[in-house]
Amino acid sequence: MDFLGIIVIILTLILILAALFVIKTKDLVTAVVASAVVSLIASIYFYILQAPDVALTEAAIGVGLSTIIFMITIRKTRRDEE
Amino acid sequence: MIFDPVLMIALPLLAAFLIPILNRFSKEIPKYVPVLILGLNLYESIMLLPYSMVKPVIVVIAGWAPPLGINLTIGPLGNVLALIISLVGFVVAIYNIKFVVEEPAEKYYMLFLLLITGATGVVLTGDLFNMFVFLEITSISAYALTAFIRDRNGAEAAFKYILIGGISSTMILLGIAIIYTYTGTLNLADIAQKIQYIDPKIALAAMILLIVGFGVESEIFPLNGWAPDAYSQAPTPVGAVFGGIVVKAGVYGLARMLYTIFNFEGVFYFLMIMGLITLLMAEMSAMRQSQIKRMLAFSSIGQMGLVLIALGLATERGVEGALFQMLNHALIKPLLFLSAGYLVYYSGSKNIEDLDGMGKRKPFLSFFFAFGAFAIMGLPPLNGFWSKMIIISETIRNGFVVIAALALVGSVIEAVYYLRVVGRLYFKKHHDDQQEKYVHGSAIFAMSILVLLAIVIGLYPDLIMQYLKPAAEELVNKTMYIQSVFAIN
Amino acid sequence: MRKALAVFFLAILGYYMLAVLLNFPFGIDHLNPELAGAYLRDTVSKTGAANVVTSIVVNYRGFDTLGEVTVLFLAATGMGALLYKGKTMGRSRQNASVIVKAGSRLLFPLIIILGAYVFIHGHLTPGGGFQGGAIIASGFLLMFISYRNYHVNHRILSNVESTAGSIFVIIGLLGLLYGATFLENIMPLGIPNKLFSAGVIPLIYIAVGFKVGAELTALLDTMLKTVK
Amino acid sequence: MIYYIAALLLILIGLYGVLVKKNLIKIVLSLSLIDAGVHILLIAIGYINGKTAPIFSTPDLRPEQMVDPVPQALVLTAIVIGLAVTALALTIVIRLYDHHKTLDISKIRELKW
Repeated sequence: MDFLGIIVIILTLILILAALFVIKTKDLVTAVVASAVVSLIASIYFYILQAPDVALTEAAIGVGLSTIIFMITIRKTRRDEE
Repeated sequence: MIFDPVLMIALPLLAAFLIPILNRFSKEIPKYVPVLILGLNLYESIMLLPYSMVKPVIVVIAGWAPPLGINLTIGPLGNVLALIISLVGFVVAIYNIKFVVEEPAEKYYMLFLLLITGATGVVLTGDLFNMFVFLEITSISAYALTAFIRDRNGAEAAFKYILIGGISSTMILLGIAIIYTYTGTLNLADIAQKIQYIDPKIALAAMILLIVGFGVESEIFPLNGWAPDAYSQAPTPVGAVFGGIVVKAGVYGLARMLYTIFNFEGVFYFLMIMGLITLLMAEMSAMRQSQIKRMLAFSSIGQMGLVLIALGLATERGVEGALFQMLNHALIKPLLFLSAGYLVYYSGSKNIEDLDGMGKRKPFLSFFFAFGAFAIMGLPPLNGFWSKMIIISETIRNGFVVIAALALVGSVIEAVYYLRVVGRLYFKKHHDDQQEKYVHGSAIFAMSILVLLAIVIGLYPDLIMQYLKPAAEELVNKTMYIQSVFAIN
Repeated sequence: MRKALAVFFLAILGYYMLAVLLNFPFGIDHLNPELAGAYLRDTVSKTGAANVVTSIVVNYRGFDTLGEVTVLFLAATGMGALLYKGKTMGRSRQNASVIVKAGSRLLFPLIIILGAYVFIHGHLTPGGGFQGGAIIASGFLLMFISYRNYHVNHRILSNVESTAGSIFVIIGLLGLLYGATFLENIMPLGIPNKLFSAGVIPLIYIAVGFKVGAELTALLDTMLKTVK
Repeated sequence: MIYYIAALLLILIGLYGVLVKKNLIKIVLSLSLIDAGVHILLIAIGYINGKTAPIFSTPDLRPEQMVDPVPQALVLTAIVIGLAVTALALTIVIRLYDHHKTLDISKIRELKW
């Protein structure tokens, strides 16, 4: 098991926990942040898997823009999951 | 050929991009752009027929021969469907000219044009991923158009649609991922050639994913929950286009996957059973509806069930019947929708009970609706009769007597609820008198075209059958499709 | 009940999907020499682009990208239509602190330049029109957040969108006119790894960059301006 | 291998959210989780051990040393399409909230679900 392999395993654990957190948490803002974490780790994955183009796109669109769109939507509606 | 068939997709896209600029000059221009562009598409698809009937026309894009680049593969089937799509699109675009749209009107015309362009792209393209992209164009414009009218429950219907549609497009993407993993290609003909070398279990998984994906647009039974709401909440012309065009693109995708790409015998029985369930469920639900547009939506699902039964026969005659039924449905359902839209507008209510006595006050509209109802029931000598007869007789000939009988039961239920509406139109007294409003000339003109075509096809079905025969052959016998793509190298 | 049913269904689904995936070991060499192999082999000599992904996205599968641009255009159009209020509303929010304001004014041009750099160099380095456009839009977002009255002209954005989209299609039509097929490369390929190379790829990516930037900016502005 | 498992789990978690959750924004978030899973899966499929990104940035790179570029191009397209769908879905969520003042899908029941 090399260094990169250990990092990938840690990242995967964080990814799964973040995804579960998106589903479980009652606070929508937290859920959106957790989903941004999922996108960020996906972006790191893409970089490790030799896809820098996709990593850049995921970072700009998945981590950046969609998070912002979700945040705006929550501002326009409500924050708590009833 | 004097033109390149890629113009049928490129020009509408260019026009849609330019509409915001044109709108600055005059608010009137955007209304006429779809009419012009779709008329041009109609002309192109007619001009293309003599070529595609001989052998599929392969259009290379960006100068890369398949499988390297994307290419359009326009066989008889694709061409006939493109013709139907541009014809219905053109007629509805004429109807649109005087249709009262809320602001921002130019966005409505843009979305409408792109909806039809997406469907055209789905039937013309010869590349799996490209098909997915065009399907997304179709469905995203459909989502937006469903919610277009603000004071209705459009947003709710659209959310339902976007939820089912979003999952289905993910399924298609997964299916594409599996197919690409094992065949290493995305070209439809190339996949069809290579699929036989991969493990059937894996091919089955990919096929299930793709059936679920295309099944949403083609309204197969468990996946059609979005349809009644979307049909009834969208603006009338859009409802007409859903029934006339979007469904056709979905069924084409499904048929292309099952017939050309995969070769599982068993799946056709499954398709037939699903078609039967779809038909019976939909006709029974249609019977119970009190709103006319919802009734038409369920009837549309039922018709698709009949098409699926015919496709499930997997014989040439059966596929011919399915295509003929699709053509008839594409002509008649918009007619019913457009006339029902005006009837709803005049009576001021969506309910069937409030249409009493419209036959006297709105003779033209009521005639159009009644004509459409008779044609879709399959009354001879109208066009619906021939296609239903082909499907039923072919089902019996292949030994599926029970299925044929149940399909007939479905047709009878259909006749009952259509006659109920027609009866109300003509044989009931209306209770109050509303203010008089005019039917717009463009709407009458659009509906007359559809009536005329229905009569002509009903009287001379062979006129159409000569084109449907090669189209059916293309599906049943896939070697020609595959060979023509590779002949280009 | 509902949850148990969902878990049961997903367990079956997951099992089958895992079974399918296990058939395909991770990381083995499986390139189809006719497709992926050919792209890798011939891209530099036949399209002049050093970035193979870019050349696939813009050239080999350029038609997909045209569709992709259309999808984004549709999303922006659809949002504009659905959130249309007749008259535009101001954003209701506080101005940010002086430090944030000064900082974003300083950063804004840098972000725009970075975005432009990303889409102009799409054929040489990772990145391209979509990434560059998204970066530009986030630059505008910074200004929206820090300046209450920061105003973008929707008419200009819509003009940029329309023009850039039309340029994409027109480049394609020129390929049809002067070459043989739609979107065909009609310009000299140049020397790979130079800025002026790869024929029409940079032109298309610049158009895409402008279009995506304008679209996403308009999209964010529309969303921010809808009142609660 | 771990990438496959991660992608699969993301897809399943997302599907679970879509099936079970009642909050509109949660449902849209779950849809984007599924999307992310599919994207990771596609890129992982294209990866080949020990090879580099498909960009000829230095002259000594050989085509044989590169990973499969096609899935990367597909995912690029798919990410943008996913953003478009998400943006439209959220617009509809805002509209629904304006009408009904709730984000609970079971309380918005004017049409049959």
